[in-house]
Amino acid sequence: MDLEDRFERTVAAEQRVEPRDWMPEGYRRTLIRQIAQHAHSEIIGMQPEGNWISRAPSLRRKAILLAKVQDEAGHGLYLYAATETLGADRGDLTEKLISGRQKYSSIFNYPTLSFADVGVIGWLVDGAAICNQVPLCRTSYGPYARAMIRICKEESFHQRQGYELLMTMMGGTDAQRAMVQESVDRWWWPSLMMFGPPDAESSNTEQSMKWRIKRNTNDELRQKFVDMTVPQAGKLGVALPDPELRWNPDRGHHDFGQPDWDEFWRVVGGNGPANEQRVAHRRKAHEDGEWVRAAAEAFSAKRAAAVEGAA
Amino acid sequence: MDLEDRFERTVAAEQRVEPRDWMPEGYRRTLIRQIAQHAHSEIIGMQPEGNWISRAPSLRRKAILLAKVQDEAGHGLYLYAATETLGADRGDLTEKLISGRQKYSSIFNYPTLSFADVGVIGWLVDGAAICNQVPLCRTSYGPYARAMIRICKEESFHQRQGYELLMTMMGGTDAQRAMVQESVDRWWWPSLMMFGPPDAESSNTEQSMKWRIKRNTNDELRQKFVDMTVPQAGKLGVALPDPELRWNPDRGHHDFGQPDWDEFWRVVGGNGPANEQRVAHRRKAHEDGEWVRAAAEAFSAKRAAAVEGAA
Amino acid sequence: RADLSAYCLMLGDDALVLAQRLAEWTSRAPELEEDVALANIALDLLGQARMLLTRAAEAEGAGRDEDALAFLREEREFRNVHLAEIECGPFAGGDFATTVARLLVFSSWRLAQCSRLRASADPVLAAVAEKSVKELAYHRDHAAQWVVRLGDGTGESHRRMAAGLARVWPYLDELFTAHPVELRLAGVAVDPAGLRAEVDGVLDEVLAAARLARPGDVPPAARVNGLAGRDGVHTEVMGYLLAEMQHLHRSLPGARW
Amino acid sequence: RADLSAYCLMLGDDALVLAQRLAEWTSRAPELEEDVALANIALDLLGQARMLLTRAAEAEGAGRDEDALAFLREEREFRNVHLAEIECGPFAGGDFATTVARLLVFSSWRLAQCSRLRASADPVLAAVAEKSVKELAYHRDHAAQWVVRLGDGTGESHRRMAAGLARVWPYLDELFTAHPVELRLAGVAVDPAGLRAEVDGVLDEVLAAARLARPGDVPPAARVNGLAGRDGVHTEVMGYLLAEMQHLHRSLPGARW
Repeated sequence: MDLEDRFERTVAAEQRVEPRDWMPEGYRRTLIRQIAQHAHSEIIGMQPEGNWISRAPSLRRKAILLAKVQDEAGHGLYLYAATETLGADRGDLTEKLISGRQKYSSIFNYPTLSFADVGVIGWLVDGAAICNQVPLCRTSYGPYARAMIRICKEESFHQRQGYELLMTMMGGTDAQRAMVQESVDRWWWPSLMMFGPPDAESSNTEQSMKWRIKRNTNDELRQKFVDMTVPQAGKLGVALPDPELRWNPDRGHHDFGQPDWDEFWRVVGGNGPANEQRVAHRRKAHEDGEWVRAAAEAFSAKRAAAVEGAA
Repeated sequence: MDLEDRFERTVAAEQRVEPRDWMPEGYRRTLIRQIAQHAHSEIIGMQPEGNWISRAPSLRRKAILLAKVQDEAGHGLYLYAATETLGADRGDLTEKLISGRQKYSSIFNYPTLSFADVGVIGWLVDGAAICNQVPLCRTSYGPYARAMIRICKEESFHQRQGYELLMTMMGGTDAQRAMVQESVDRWWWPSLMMFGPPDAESSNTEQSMKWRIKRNTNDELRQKFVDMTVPQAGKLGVALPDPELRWNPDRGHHDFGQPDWDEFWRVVGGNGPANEQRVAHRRKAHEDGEWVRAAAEAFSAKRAAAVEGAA
Repeated sequence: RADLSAYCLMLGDDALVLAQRLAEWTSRAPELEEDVALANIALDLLGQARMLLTRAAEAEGAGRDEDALAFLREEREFRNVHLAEIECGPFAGGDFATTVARLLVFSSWRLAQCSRLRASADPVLAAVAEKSVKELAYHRDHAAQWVVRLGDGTGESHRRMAAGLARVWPYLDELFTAHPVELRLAGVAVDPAGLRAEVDGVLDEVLAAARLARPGDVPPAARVNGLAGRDGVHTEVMGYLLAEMQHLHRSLPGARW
Repeated sequence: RADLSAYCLMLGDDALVLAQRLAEWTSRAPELEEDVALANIALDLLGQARMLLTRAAEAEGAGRDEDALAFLREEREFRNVHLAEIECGPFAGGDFATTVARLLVFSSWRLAQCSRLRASADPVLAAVAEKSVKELAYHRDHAAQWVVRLGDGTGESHRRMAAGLARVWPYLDELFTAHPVELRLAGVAVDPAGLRAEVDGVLDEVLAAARLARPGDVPPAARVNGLAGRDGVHTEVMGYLLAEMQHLHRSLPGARW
């Protein structure tokens, strides 16, 4: 019990647990699942935005978008690496993703239907992700916390780029302004769902809070996001599609409506607009690449054997 | 020799040989090859024009083009049927096409690079085809002659539609006029090549003439095409890219330059701009459809057996 | 009149977009006879689309014509159901079985719709429907024959046919979901909810003849914020379809074709 | 100056079109590391394209910018070599081996070209070349490593790598065929005919390390009336590439991005 004790004290003191340290099996398993889901989200998240690279309307926007989607692949790589420090295997996690046994953020099960979606994803989706992730920069597991610090920095950059795209579009033609508003209308509610179900319906929160791998409740983070976003929408000149949204001076926060939680559970349950498409896309890329990975492995083995032979 | 005699007399008298009639083996073989090549040309010819169906710039032109390409499939069907009256097998001829053992008109090994090509193919390529084919309406083999009559009628219709498209485009914007001229520049020489090599270099002509399955020499037909086309080009307002082209009052014909016959032989030999692509496209369609044809056959067999069983 | 125009766009876009998809088979069909047949069906649908878009433009009264509507609208303004736009072959996302599965469902549904539309208070719609009914009956029978042949052909064709049906089945629900425009146009439009029984009956009959089971417990394709094709909210493939279809027209503004 | 503009377009279009092709791999690469690497290479080429198109626009002096050149030219005005535009995967027409075969050939050639261009009399071209050389050396090495790994990997990878090389080999000849513009710009441009020995040397070395034979007697891809990419005469896939790339830009004239 000495080890467990030390672990508990480390965590309670807001110190970092490192790969070499002893940790409870439940902590390890929960972390692997959480980090893997986050990694999967980065990888699946490449698709909705990647959908517009070939059609980006200016070369500058094409470069920005391509670089952003590339960063997401990079984030996926850090995060899979963090799970490996916990003893997970990337190939195994990938299998779980493409067979539907592990989830990713449901927001990526919505389609991108106009170039404004690229901006709105940067603004709202990355914005919500940052609200979720900033507290994780202080999470108890060292490699995860360090990955999150780097990721949050890049996400903030992406968020500013998304917002800047929307600002530019709102300063363009009427058709562009309409495109932005239409996109905001589609993404607002799914963005609010990114914080997960209302606290009353959320499970597993308590233990994760205690382990410092979750640091705020869903509703706290959702409120923070809304309070942060409303003035940005005003500055942009778009309406947020919620008739209940208004400042509540008593609470010092905005009141707002609830997303359609039935829809949320349907999408989480696998029946969103693009769930099948996203997983099938990932599966195809993985399967089409099988012979390449096998070749790379065979080649390394041959070269290693040659070095061995020479030695 | 009675049979052969009768055949010779029938042909010499410009009467029709029918499938039930005796015919020399060489006549049968030559005809099968000639008609099959013509059928293959219709089928491969669907590709260069089909390339623009999805992108046709008006719904009317989309409908006209789709109907035209459909007619080509229909022509292929009549012609394969004509070869079957000679004992050939369509599956066998298709195998010869997709394995490169039988040829099709080399003109279809050129790419279609603008929508003007649709008009120019109608005007020049169909025009040249008609020059080649009209005499074949009086060819000695009955089923072939009847197929040619029907095909020539439809080809004339296509030719008028192509010319009308070009007329409309020439009456449009400068960009459209430039597009038409650029297309004419690319297709003029390959169109002249459609009549085959100069008579001096052409083989097998004599026997085919005697059998009435070829009725004019390559150079005669080429001259006829040029004489017919020059005034049409003038009316259209396009330049034909041949500095030697001029009216020769002594001959009562136009003088004109020679195409690049080295290029002709390269393309015939398999190395044109799109030879591989065209054959690969056809091969893929055939192979992808294998399971469908097998299913249709299995189904017919089952139903036939059921009828048999019930009887 | 805005509603009439919107309704004609819905019906016209269904036909236009499916014609565009079917024409992709040109020079790629499993046999030449089928190349001819699919082109015929595409041509019929294209013809229907042209009459309907022309009527939509007239009803709109803004000086646009069929080409302005086909080539100069943005994705969000297209009103076709998702079933028409999804990829069912010959390229990624399908094969010939998926194509005939889609065609069977689509033409059974559109035939039921046009049969009723013959009694539309709008004389143009009624006339278009009259003409369409004959064409659609042929399309449906053609598709049904293939579904039966493939369902009762070889092991492979049975498996592919079942997969093709499973692929298109989630898009059925949208066909019977009324858009407010359809409900407001009583007497002119058809309420698609009323077509379900007839279409289900046809499909059941064909599937039985094909020895195929009706796809089991398939949830309907999800909507986005409750919106789908009739609201102009499409799937990700739609943008690529339009890019290809519209690019040349948009590239030469003011051109005559 | 018209020649300088045309020359910058040639080099810029090569980079732009290949960047567009490479970006198709995004979210489709055989492993995540390769997704990152291919995106990096595409970004480098896109960066080169932007500088070169900007220079072309300046030299032209008609008030156009990089976006007008990328999005508002017609196919016939694009001056890239065919090697950049052909489909080498991830979609039809290729696979990862074909993609690295193209990348090896393209980057070896462009590296040889840019090495010499550092001495161009045009200071902007010289500066772009200076920057590009570093990037292209990385691209070439990356491609070479894959060619060696796949050539000397498994039986399947060897077979695919050989097929990939055979697919791109007919497009080599065009790379070394000078366009009149290149010949007229002595001192500013590089005569590509002079690059052949160097590029051949690189390719031979890589193929030897990969235990792959140089593709045998492959005739060069045919030209149309003697014309090819540098003259704006492309292959049939080019129109589809441009339709996708340009559609949105053309759909919203006057928009700000």
